[in-house]
Amino acid sequence: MNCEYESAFVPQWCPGCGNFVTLDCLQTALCNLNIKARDFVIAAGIGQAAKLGFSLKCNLLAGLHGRALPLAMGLKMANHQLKVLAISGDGCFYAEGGNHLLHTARRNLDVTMLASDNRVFGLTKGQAAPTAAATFTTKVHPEGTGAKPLEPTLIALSAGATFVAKAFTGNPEELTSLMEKAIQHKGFALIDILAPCISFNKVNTFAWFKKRVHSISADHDQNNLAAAIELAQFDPEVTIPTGLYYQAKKPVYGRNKKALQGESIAIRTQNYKPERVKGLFANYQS
Amino acid sequence: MNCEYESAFVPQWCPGCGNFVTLDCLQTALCNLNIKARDFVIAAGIGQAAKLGFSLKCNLLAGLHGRALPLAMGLKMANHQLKVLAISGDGCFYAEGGNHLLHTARRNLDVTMLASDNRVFGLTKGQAAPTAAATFTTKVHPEGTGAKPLEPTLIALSAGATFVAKAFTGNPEELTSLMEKAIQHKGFALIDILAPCISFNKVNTFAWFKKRVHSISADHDQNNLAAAIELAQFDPEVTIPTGLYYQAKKPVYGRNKKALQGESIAIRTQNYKPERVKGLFANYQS
Amino acid sequence: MSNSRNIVIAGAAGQGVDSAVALAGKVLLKAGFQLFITADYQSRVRGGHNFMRIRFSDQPLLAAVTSIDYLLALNEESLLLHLPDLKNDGLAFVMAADATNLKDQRIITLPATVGPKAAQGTTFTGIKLLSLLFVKLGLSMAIFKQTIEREFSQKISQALLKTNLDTISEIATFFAPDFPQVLDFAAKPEPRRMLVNGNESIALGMIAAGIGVYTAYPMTPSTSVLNVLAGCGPQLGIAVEQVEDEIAALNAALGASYAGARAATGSSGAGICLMAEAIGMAGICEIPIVIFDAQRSSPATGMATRTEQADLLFVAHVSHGDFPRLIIAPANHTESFYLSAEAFNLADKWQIPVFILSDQAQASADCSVEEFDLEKVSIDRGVIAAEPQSNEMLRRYEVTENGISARAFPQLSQWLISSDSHEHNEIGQVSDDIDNRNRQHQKRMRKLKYLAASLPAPEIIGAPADKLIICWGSTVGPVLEAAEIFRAQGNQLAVAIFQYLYPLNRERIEKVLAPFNNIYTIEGNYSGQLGKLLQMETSVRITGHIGKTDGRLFTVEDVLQNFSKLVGG
Amino acid sequence: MSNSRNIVIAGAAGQGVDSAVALAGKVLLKAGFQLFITADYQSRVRGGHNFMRIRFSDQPLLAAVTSIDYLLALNEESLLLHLPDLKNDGLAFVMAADATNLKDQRIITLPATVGPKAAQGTTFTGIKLLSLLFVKLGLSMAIFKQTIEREFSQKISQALLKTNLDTISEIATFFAPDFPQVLDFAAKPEPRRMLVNGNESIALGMIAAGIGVYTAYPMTPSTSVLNVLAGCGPQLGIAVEQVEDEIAALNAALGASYAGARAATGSSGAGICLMAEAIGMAGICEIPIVIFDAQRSSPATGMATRTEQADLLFVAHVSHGDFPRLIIAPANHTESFYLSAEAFNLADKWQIPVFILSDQAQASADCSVEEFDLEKVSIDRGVIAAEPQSNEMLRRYEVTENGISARAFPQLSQWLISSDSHEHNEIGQVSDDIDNRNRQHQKRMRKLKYLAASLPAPEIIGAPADKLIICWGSTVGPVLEAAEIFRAQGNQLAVAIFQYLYPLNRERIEKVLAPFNNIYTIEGNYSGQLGKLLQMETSVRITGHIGKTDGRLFTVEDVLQNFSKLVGG
Ligand SMILES: Cc1ncc(C[n+]2csc(CCOP(=O)(O)OP(=O)(O)O)c2C)c(N)n1
Ligand SMILES: Cc1ncc(C[n+]2csc(CCOP(=O)(O)OP(=O)(O)O)c2C)c(N)n1
Ligand code: SF4
Ligand code: SF4
Ligand SMILES: [Mg+2]
Ligand SMILES: [Mg+2]
Repeated sequence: MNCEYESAFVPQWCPGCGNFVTLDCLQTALCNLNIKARDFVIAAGIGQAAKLGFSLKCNLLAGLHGRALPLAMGLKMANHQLKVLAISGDGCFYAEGGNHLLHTARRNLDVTMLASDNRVFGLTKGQAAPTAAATFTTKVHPEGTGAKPLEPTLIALSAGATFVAKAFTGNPEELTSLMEKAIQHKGFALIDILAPCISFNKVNTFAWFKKRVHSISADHDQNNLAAAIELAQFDPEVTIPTGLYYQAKKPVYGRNKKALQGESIAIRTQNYKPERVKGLFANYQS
Repeated sequence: MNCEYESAFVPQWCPGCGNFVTLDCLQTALCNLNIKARDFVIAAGIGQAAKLGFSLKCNLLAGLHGRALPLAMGLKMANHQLKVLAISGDGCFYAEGGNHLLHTARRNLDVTMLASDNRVFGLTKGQAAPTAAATFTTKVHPEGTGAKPLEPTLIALSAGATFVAKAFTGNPEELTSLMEKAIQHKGFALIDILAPCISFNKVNTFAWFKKRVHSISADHDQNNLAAAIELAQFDPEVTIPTGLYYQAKKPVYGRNKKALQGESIAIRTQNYKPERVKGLFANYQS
Repeated sequence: MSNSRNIVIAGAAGQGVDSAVALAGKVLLKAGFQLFITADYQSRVRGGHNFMRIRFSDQPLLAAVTSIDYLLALNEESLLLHLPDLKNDGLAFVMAADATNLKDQRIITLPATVGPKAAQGTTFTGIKLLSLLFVKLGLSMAIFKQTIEREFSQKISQALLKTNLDTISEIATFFAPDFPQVLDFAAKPEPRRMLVNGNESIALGMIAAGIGVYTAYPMTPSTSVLNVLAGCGPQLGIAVEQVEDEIAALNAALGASYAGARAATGSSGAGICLMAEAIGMAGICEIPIVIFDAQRSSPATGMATRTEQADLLFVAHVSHGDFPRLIIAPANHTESFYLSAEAFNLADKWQIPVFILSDQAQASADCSVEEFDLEKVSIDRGVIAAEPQSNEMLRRYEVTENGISARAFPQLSQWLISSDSHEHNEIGQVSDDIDNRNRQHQKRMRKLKYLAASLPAPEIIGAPADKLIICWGSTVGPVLEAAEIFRAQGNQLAVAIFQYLYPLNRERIEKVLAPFNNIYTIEGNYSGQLGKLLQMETSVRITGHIGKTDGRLFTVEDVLQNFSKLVGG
Repeated sequence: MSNSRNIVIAGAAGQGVDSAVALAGKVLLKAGFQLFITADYQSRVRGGHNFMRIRFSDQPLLAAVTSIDYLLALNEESLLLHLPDLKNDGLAFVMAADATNLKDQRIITLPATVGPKAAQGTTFTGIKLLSLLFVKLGLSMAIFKQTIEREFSQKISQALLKTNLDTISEIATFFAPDFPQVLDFAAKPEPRRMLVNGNESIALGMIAAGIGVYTAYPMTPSTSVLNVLAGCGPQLGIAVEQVEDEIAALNAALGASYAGARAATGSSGAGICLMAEAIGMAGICEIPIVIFDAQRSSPATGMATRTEQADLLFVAHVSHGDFPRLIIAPANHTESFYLSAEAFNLADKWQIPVFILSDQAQASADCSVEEFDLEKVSIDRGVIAAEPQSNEMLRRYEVTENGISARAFPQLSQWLISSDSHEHNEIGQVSDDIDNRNRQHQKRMRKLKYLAASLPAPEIIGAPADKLIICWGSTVGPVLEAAEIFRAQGNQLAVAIFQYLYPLNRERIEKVLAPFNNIYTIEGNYSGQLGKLLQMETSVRITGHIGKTDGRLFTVEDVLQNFSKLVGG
């Protein structure tokens, strides 16, 4: 692939890490869609998955752990014409950043959220992610987490996301095609990407996922929210449907805001003059 | 009602505020269940609803805006024999505290969460709560919020709550009976209480809710999660089912933890001696 | 304090103290008086006890006073509570039924029967007592009526409006002939004069500066900035959002700033706490950002509707690690406008977080100010990178002598821009190389040094004197007025006003403070936070601190009392 | 530095530097040496360059040194990187293939052919080079083999274990006869001696103190405290939870403390930021809590696996408003144990948040210490209210002279207890009454005064001297050792060790620091944060600051170089 956003910076992941596939697929998707480097920004959190943006030659705002979505929110407020991708891991998006997922989804912010789901905190060496099974044991959870794993697709659907999908790095074609759709989607798009961590998750390995994933059957109605919510209620220890759960056309964030129509605020800012405040003075005069 | 937890402190709510009903119902429920004042703690957030605990003579930990559930978590870790009620408003629980709802629910912490849902921030004078309609206008949202309202019951069910109900202060009998059930339930119990704010929500008034609420039909299977999730997908502008959506017996938080069996840590702490560490030294010796 | 009068209107929450005061303020402004209006609210919507002070004069006012010239008590409790502060030659206005047990010549009671039939209820008490007062002051009833018509015609029924107007007429007729009391100062009408509270000044300053994005989560007493910006956002092209929490608020604002908008967020102490981590991100990412902190009573939830100046040491050191930041504290409502506008220039120039530190006392005080002069406001976005030939990674963190590296904005330029919350190299790639780290860290810290050196010295008023009083923010107004009185009483006392609280320009400060042997701080906090900062950063030593932590603003009398104690009087 | 040797083991991430070092540490401990082992990691799991230093001696060690006696390079890059630090009489051990281009007498190469057939691959490089080293040092191969058997028999196959053991034997036989080099110090075996890192000491101290609840969100370099407590929690009755974020972590810990457990949380700077608001809640609610901050490179994400001492000013002022808190910084691993235990007593006594300030350098350094003496640890829960006759609201915030009010725990007592994050009255009801506020605020702040007065003065070592060096935390070890050398070279220089960083006991500090004309700080930060605090809170003036911000710990040589500069040498 010879895209303008190819970077010299070699990813520092373990050889075999699922994130390599995600990176490849994303490059392919962006190339296929012919998206110019200057037209998109990656908002990243902190974690192994969040490092992806460093290996692309692109606009990157690599923020704090858990906060990729609020960054995306601000990017779109300042410039609603930017394509924005929020990229991080399951710890970042679903543990530290869980609140932002709920609220960014229900606002239907026009952002593509790529969540690397390895059911573990990779960067910090192997604690349970919210997607980990109740029986998953770690140094912190010698007795298992005891908690019901969070199913990101179900939460996102319940909160109001208008594009919800699950993918597996073992099926890069599907992942790439979902990425293309998600990036083209107008509204909040989540792809929860099963991307095994070979170093710290010895349970949910590539083979483990391979055995359990299956593409959604063709008769699933992708435009039916109730059906999608039903689909998302699977047992994550047994069988995991991949593909597009749901897509809908709904007003995106900012549609009701006059300030967010036409030219972006970032552009308009260049012409803002102090005099714009003048008209308000009358409100305070007698 | 002449209960031992009656307090001298008069609530400072506006006359007619829905919270008065909630307070009454809670006193009745606690009395009916014959729960001793020393055996329960209220963990409160900040907001009008959160002030409820000040009008009971009881153990009260009145914490920060958004943080009632983590306080409850700590209370149950230190003393898993306490009854814990987390009480606050929809801004507190679902905006500032949204992340804790997801995670406390999926841990199935044994706590009764009473959320006063007036679709508005009462204490701070009328901003939209996450439950407000997309068309709700306020000083902050002159063009409406534009966001899909968050449905707390759907989120809680999706996250793993094992008792989920909705009530309306216009039906105090139902509310009281739900409170009794919720308090007796072992596990995470949410009652989302429609408690109109007469001062700052001129849209979702008592009459407005009255017209839209209806008790769940008798043939709803309260032990069926999928059915409950279906039920929770109503249009909150049109029709709002009240009653018990779902109840299930699932292992509560701490069931897998040896430290949280038998006597509480709070009691055992009184006998902890420095010598308890001695046995670990060998791990570090040669 | 001579050329002013102080009206107090008091009652329960829900009785309409605030609307009576709003009305009175508008009337007095229109009549040509200068105003300083302050509120004392409890954190509840109904009941309890609230009161407001309306001080008016022919001169600009910057402080409230305790002693009352005119008391309008909407119920008996209010009358009893405030009579002790009524001057000997003051007057109290009250409905007859609320003063049955009191014999006090200063009390003027209004029989329930005066006024039109439709106004016999208690809801008209405010209008009635105001009418009484204005008659007494010899003010034009025409202005009063015009104001009511303008303010209420959209909001209430024609019938109700008429009842209001009739009430005014009947009371005026009833009392007018033998009643007027002549003020010893004259109104000086100036139609462009504005009546604004501190938050409104700040919001207007932000708008003048070209703000494009404001994200916040409501918190008293910061919310009115959010309200003002949200109100004019659609028309002026400002995207305003109430986000899910304060963490999102600052992170979103940082995203917006990175993308090219002038962006800000605001809250009070508790909300600033939640922004702590992202403040450090602004520091290392060098993203310009303005953070408005309307301080209130602390710690934690504190007293929600009360004031304090106790966030200073926190914001001066918030977020782990060393990085440059700037703290500006406007000393009055006029400065609130200009300094808020300037905050964005400084943020853009130095690419740092800039705090505007205000408090509940300023936020809720309405003050008359001369119309802001837009000639005095300029917009300076700082150093912007020249366009490259083609897409290239910007050396966003180029190491320069003054620490400032050129910016560019995604999509608005060919540059590709990487900003990173890790330590990073010049093009924004994560790096933990030793030399790179030292270069980048030193580059950032050099900005702090140059920034400090660029800041003005505090203004000194009343020198020469042996003793100096240091103050900032809402405390400046009452201190200046008290000091003037104190000096007029034959005492020596100088005052230093600090607007730039961090970093401190060590050289300039040491120089202007050198002549004083005893330096005291007066701050609305317990520990004397600015004094502590001065001791930390300069050779200045603080002799003593006069604090106030009860949540109420300093009045001129409060300060005067303390002055007397200082000089051992 | 004479009585010690410094081994460096270096290689890529994933090559097993850490397991080789762990093994070596155990062997040397068993053999009877004192140890100080430090790591230099990149934030990645594979690749990059990592190295660790194992310093050993017959004396207790508290610092790392730069110069290398024995270099074990697992690849060529590592050899080249570290050769410059190898002493003239040092030795480098390397596989023959990794040193083909180098002519250096100090390099000892191991032919690939030596060792059993099964160990020809690269995975055995660590064992091989260690064998070589231990033969060279004349250490007992038996101890080496025993250690391997004990550590690995559960983890690897019998065949693999045998290969390891055979490798040792073959290398020993191959080299032994003409190889041994005699150390000029002797091992002193002491079976109860422990090898712990700083975090392990802290966790053990917490356990000794009777911790019942620990809630945290993982963050380097604090996570190993979470791991230790979680590991023994089931057995010792400690409820440990990895919660959803740091906000939940501290709030949950506060809930647990209110309910009667000794509770703590821990994180690094970014996580402490998120706790800021709840720290203020602990302040106003007067809930005892211990907060462990393992500092790392800053600001924001900084360099995730690197050290810094730059959180001090932040935690000293974190959360808006004035309230008492305590900051303790153990200066070595032994203190980490005792002071962590004591932190809980002080938290309970004063009912305040107590910070244990450590850093990545301490967290990841393994140090040999004498077994902790439990006679020196006591548990004191502070003032507990006497039982009432029946259920009654506790006067939880009774105003007392020293500011401390008695506690009780729900359900464990008949008392009903209300704790409130607002300003509150004595029974914990929200209140914004003026007098109540003043009483409660002053009561809290009196605790700070009495607490400060109760704290010990810093220890001064090396007086009399004209110059004094102030240090704390991980910097103390290298400073003390460097100062000793420096004095032995004929210079005068005293050192002050601070363990209690906030509040500062002004009187005692001024007294013990008075004899020194020039006071310098050495801290792992840019701005000299303890020095700044001292200037703020005392009359002490700091002459100069020696900082380090590159994320690497101070070695003895680093400090010595700076000393020479100070005396203008
Ligand atoms: C506020 C804060 N808390 C904790 C951390 C430490 N931290 C960095 S990444 C991470 C979790 C990584 O897990 P995940 O998001 O699943 O990413 P992965 O490495 O698995 O791709 C944590 C806890 C941090 N950087 N900031
Ligand atoms: C960290 C923080 N942010 C904001 C606030 C201000 N605040 C107090 S209550 C409240 C919202 C109240 O709404 P809700 O929770 O719905 O309660 P209600 O008053 O409607 O019962 C807000 C925003 C605060 N106290 N702390
Ligand atoms: S630790 Fe896991 S997530 Fe991180 S790079 Fe290695 S395989 Fe990938
Ligand atoms: S403002 Fe609304 S929520 Fe608050 S007390 Fe009044 S009615 Fe109740
Ligand atoms: Mg992960
Ligand atoms: Mg509400």
